[in-house]
Amino acid sequence: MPNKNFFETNFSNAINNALEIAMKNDKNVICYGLGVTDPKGVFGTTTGLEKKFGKHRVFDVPTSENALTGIGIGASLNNLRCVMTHQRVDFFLLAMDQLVNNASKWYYMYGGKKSVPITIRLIVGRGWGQGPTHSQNLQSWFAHIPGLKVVMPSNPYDAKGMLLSSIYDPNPVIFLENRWLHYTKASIPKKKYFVPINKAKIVKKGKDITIVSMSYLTPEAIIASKYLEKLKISSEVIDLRSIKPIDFLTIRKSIKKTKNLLVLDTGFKFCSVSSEIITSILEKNHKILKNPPNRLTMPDIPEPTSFGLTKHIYMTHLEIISKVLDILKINKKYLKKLKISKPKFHDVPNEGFKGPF
Amino acid sequence: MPNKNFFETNFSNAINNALEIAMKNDKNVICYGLGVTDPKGVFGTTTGLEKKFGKHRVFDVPTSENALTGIGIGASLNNLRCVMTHQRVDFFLLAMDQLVNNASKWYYMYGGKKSVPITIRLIVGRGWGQGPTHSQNLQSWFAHIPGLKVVMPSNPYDAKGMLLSSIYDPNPVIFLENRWLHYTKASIPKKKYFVPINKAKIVKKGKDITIVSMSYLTPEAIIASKYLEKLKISSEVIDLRSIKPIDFLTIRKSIKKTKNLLVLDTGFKFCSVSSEIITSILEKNHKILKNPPNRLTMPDIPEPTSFGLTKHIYMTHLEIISKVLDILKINKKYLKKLKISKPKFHDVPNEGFKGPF
Amino acid sequence: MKLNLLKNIYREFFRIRTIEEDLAKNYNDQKMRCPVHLSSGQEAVAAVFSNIVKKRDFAVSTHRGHAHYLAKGGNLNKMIAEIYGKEDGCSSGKGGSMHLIDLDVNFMGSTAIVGNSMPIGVGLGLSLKIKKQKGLSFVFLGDGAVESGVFYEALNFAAVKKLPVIFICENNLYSVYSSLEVRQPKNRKIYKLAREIGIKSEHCDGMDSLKIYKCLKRTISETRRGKGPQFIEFSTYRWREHCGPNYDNDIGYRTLKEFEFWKKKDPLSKLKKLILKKSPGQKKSLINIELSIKKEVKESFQRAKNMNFPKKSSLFKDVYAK
Amino acid sequence: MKLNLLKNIYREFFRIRTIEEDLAKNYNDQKMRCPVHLSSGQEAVAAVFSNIVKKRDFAVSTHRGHAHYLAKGGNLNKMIAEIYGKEDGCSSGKGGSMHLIDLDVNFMGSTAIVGNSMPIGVGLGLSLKIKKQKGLSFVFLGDGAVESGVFYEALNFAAVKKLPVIFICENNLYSVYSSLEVRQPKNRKIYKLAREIGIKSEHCDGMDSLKIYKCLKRTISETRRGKGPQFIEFSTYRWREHCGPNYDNDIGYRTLKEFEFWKKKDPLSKLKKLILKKSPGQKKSLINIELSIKKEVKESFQRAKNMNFPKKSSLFKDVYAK
Ligand SMILES: Cc1ncc(C[n+]2csc(CCOP(=O)(O)OP(=O)(O)O)c2C)c(N)n1
Ligand SMILES: Cc1ncc(C[n+]2csc(CCOP(=O)(O)OP(=O)(O)O)c2C)c(N)n1
Ligand SMILES: [Mg+2]
Ligand SMILES: [Mg+2]
Repeated sequence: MPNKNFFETNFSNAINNALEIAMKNDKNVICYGLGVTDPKGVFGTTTGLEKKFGKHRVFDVPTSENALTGIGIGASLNNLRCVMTHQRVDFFLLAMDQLVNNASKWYYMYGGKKSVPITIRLIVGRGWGQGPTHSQNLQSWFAHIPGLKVVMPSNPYDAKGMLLSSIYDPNPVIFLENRWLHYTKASIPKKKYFVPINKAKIVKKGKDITIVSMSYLTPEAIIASKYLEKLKISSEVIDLRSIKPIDFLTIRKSIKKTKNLLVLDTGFKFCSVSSEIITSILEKNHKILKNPPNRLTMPDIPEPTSFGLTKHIYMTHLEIISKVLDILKINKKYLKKLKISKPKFHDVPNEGFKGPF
Repeated sequence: MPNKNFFETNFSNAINNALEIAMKNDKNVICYGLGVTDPKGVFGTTTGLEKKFGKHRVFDVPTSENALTGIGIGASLNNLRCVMTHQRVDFFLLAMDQLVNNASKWYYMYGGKKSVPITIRLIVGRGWGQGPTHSQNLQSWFAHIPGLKVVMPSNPYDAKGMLLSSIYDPNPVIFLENRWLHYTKASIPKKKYFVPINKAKIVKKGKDITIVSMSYLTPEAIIASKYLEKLKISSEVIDLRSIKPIDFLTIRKSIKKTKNLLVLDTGFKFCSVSSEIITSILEKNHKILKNPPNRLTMPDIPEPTSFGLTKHIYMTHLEIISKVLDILKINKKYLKKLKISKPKFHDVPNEGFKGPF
Repeated sequence: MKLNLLKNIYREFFRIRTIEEDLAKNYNDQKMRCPVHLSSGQEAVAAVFSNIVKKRDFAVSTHRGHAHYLAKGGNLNKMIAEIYGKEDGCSSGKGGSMHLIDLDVNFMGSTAIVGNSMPIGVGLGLSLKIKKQKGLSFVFLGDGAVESGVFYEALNFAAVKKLPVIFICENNLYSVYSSLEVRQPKNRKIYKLAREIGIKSEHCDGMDSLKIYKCLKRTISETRRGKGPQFIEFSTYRWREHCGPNYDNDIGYRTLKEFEFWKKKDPLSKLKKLILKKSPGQKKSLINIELSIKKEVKESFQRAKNMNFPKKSSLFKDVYAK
Repeated sequence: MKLNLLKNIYREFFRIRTIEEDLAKNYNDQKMRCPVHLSSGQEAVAAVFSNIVKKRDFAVSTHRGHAHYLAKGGNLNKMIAEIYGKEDGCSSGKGGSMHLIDLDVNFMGSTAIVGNSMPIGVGLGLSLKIKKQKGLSFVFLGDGAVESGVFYEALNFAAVKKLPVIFICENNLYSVYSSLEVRQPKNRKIYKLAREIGIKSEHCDGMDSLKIYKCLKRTISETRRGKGPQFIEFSTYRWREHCGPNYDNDIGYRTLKEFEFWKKKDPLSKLKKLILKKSPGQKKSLINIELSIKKEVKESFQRAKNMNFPKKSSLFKDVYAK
């Protein structure tokens, strides 16, 4: 029997639901960004909000990414809570001055006088030829800057709970949504709830290896973990959820047990979250691992557009399984035995997806 | 007897000299940025160039950091070689769209048709209350982006040789100059010479510990190394010079010998060059170190303005020595024996410095 | 205007239209696996431009750049191959529809970030001036780009330095699904704004090939004679959805009435009528032009479909130039 | 104008001038260890503004923000302490001269990156409109900020949303050592540009307190009555070097003649003359005002010098709000 306190929904609707709850509970919450009131409602995440809360609180804007970030900061200084949305992370590169020189430092540089409770939703493009400037995963950049919080929920439950936490957090929070996760489904509570911005989640228990993961790689890691079970390899999957602050405690506890570490990162490799995790673990205890630490990331190249090229770099459970076997020095022939079939199209979130964006 | 092929100079004049040589040798080299033709000539680095090469090739500009980066890209597409200058890294945050979405990807995203040979000189502020938005060291950001090269020379010789390499490099190069290094002196060749953008330099040989360093921390590491000798500790100091690409070969070779590693980084810690170095070393061989790897960086806080606060975070040879003793588990009482005196003012590059900028 | 010129414009126009419409037709095969932004309806400016611009001139464009690439003389086969993600695409499959380039004709690049090719075009203009090269730099932009700070910075610099740059703004009233009123102040005239920034500037009907010709011809020849940068705002309208192959008059951000008002202005059929009125004997000739273009375009698609994807080894190639 | 008002303006003006000049005098002690950008010569706008603005109004400013902070009612002792890097500074020593704040009087911050407080002021204006709060948001800027894209984006948004924002541009002819001609097109009128962006806009002599008063009074009351954003460009001039305590007429970027031309306009002495002409009996009163200000300022410096630096523990405090 379905629980009447829960509802079946997808990630984008969970975002929409969180926004609705926040706006209903607090009239100081406002929501703006290119297209938030248009017929597509930013992949459905903002659909209906203008009607419910009025055009003063929910509005479309000019293509002025930098100023709009500053405008959000200014509004927040008068105690509004702004949720700003960008359809791609890449567009937000125009706003680094406002983000880094103002938002991230405001609280500190004026001696704790006034903080900037602004939530910046950034959608990460993936697949269907998004190409070099519509697919960047820049969590490592944001995480590098003191004063910012960075979250990357991997499922509808966390999406709602973390968006609510972000909106009520007194600091600027970068809320990264992978485009493909918008389609993922789950049954989540109807009511308001918060997922804290400092706790990773062990999404699968295990004892042979720790897989630290984020965003769309978490569902893949879970699938990988299940396949690995068939080979009697018990992996523990940790979904970071929060990239900054990062929950090193949970990671460390897990590694103490498994003595093996694979870090998955959706972004470029050099100077990344994956580098930070491995270094932070090993500088405390450099002998903790049985085998060398390892990481799977997007390669250090701009992402090409061609279907024929992305297919070589889009990571799924297959690459994760293969890497785990490498780390544990297990013969690759077992991989074949798993008979994992690749989906026909690596560049779509699901079979129904037909483009164009 | 002084060598007539060399001249005694400082870092900023070495930059000026490199620019002059490049502009004399190649009429396609141009040089622009806020203040390049003003009486101060960007700390002397551009003084006299306008007179020598004319106002078409050397010019002051509007405060339009983003467009000017794109303008440099465009000019370079017609085979000019632009050297753009910003008086502070922090101002360049306005230009991240042009840098990351255009310059870094241009060669790749058009299939290798046309590269962008632009050199971007960014001066890093330090001391005299530069504060949160005039002191950022963002090498880790730049290094994260595929397609960019990043250099941080630590002395006049490398400054000249690397600037010439940068100007003639067919790729966009971020050339980071620490403000304090402008005053450092050396005797350098008069003629044109190149320091390659992919080789670190062992500036002091040693066998007990490898200290990897960059920019203004290199002179400090050299001093530290000399003091450590008095304690019979032999440290090998590697000056990175080039941050991307990074010369892992030299680092690895050194660590193989010393089995100990301290990384110095002038920037924030989280997701930084220091994280990358430690992870990259240990993922190849996680048992190579005798003691845990360690790093000294600026703390993960915005840099405060007050003299009374920066004094606690400005790193010198003292902190480096102390950290080395920690790593090698040597009693700190030896530190006292060295009787190292701190300079009266931690916030100036030299005694003659009187502000205001 | 001479008949020959009119026919040349018609040829270019019909060709661009055919290509865009064939992209739309073929898109649902799911073989072009990248976003495409079609110009159908608003190609007149490009078609006319094509007959005035010189090969030595530079041009840069936007996400909606097919027409400009073609009008500048860009290679059709390479463009279609690029959109199909193929090895022989103009950007080797790495850039897709939004990143076109053809150095043989000085089309220096279209980019996918709103506004960010503008300073690049200005930089090209600067290089012309510094190198004392002949030629102009053309910068195509939409009405949405006008909201980006870089628009202003780019124009300001072009004005300060008096660069040989011509900005061609195609104001099609929309940025994605957003109408001008939520993005720009009421009564804003983009061309007047450009003028106040310091650039000679005017407005022109972008649905009338003759007016476009007159305007571009004068403007371009002025700038060629060293009169400095210029800005032209063309009123126009896109027929299909912002991104993708379909019509989207049903989703509610614009009215069918508005669409039909603009559709009726179709400058392609107007131009055809004009030619036939001027010289009814041209009917056959026009049909021949149309047939040969249709054939060319069809073959181009066929060829692109049969091409290879880039080799895996090219993935790590060209991150850095040597 | 009423004598009382004139005297109030004079008081404010004299106070700001005294503070800036005392900063210059004391700077060479090497105890203020941060860059300072003084307003000496161009304080008239701030002094008059101070007598019109209400406490509930917001204001933001730039690197050259002392005068605006003070004019908005900012606490003097806390400002001087901040410049000395002391614990009790308005930003607890973390921000220095370029990062001033006083929430008690709604001075919401001055920032060190050219142009980047402008959208913040616009956001404050937006919040007033959304919350239906009374009050205005004032944005101070220099002529250099006009070259930054964010200037244009901020004005555009204020115009689209008709926000209660007033932009006050102090055009002092220079950005650091760069004159307008290398930065903006010849014949550019900043106020006309703002007008074309969509904002009611005018120019005013910034060296004449009476004209400033008339202009600000009218503009502000219009915007208070809901007439939307406004922009005012004031012509003015800074006396001392761009950054630091000295004069720099010797280094060559401006002529002594120009400096003296502007110096002669000194609006402070002009105002004093005007008051005394109107009412010669005020001499004593003005002297008393001057003396008491001098005393206040002197004490403020004394106090700041004797204060403590922030504790080490505060270093890691306030990176994140709880
Ligand atoms: C900086 C940035 N913001 C947002 C987008 C998303 N976007 C893609 S096309 C477009 C519309 C731009 O409108 P306009 O310049 O009028 O061009 P049109 O599509 O009408 O040809 C937008 C907003 C983007 N690509 N870049
Ligand atoms: C984005 C940015 N670019 C450059 C600078 C360096 N800078 C500091 S003050 C200044 C002058 C700005 O001129 P203006 O706006 O006219 O103000 P004024 O100093 O004349 O009061 C400049 C260029 C900066 N702080 N920020
Ligand atoms: Mg448009
Ligand atoms: Mg100025």
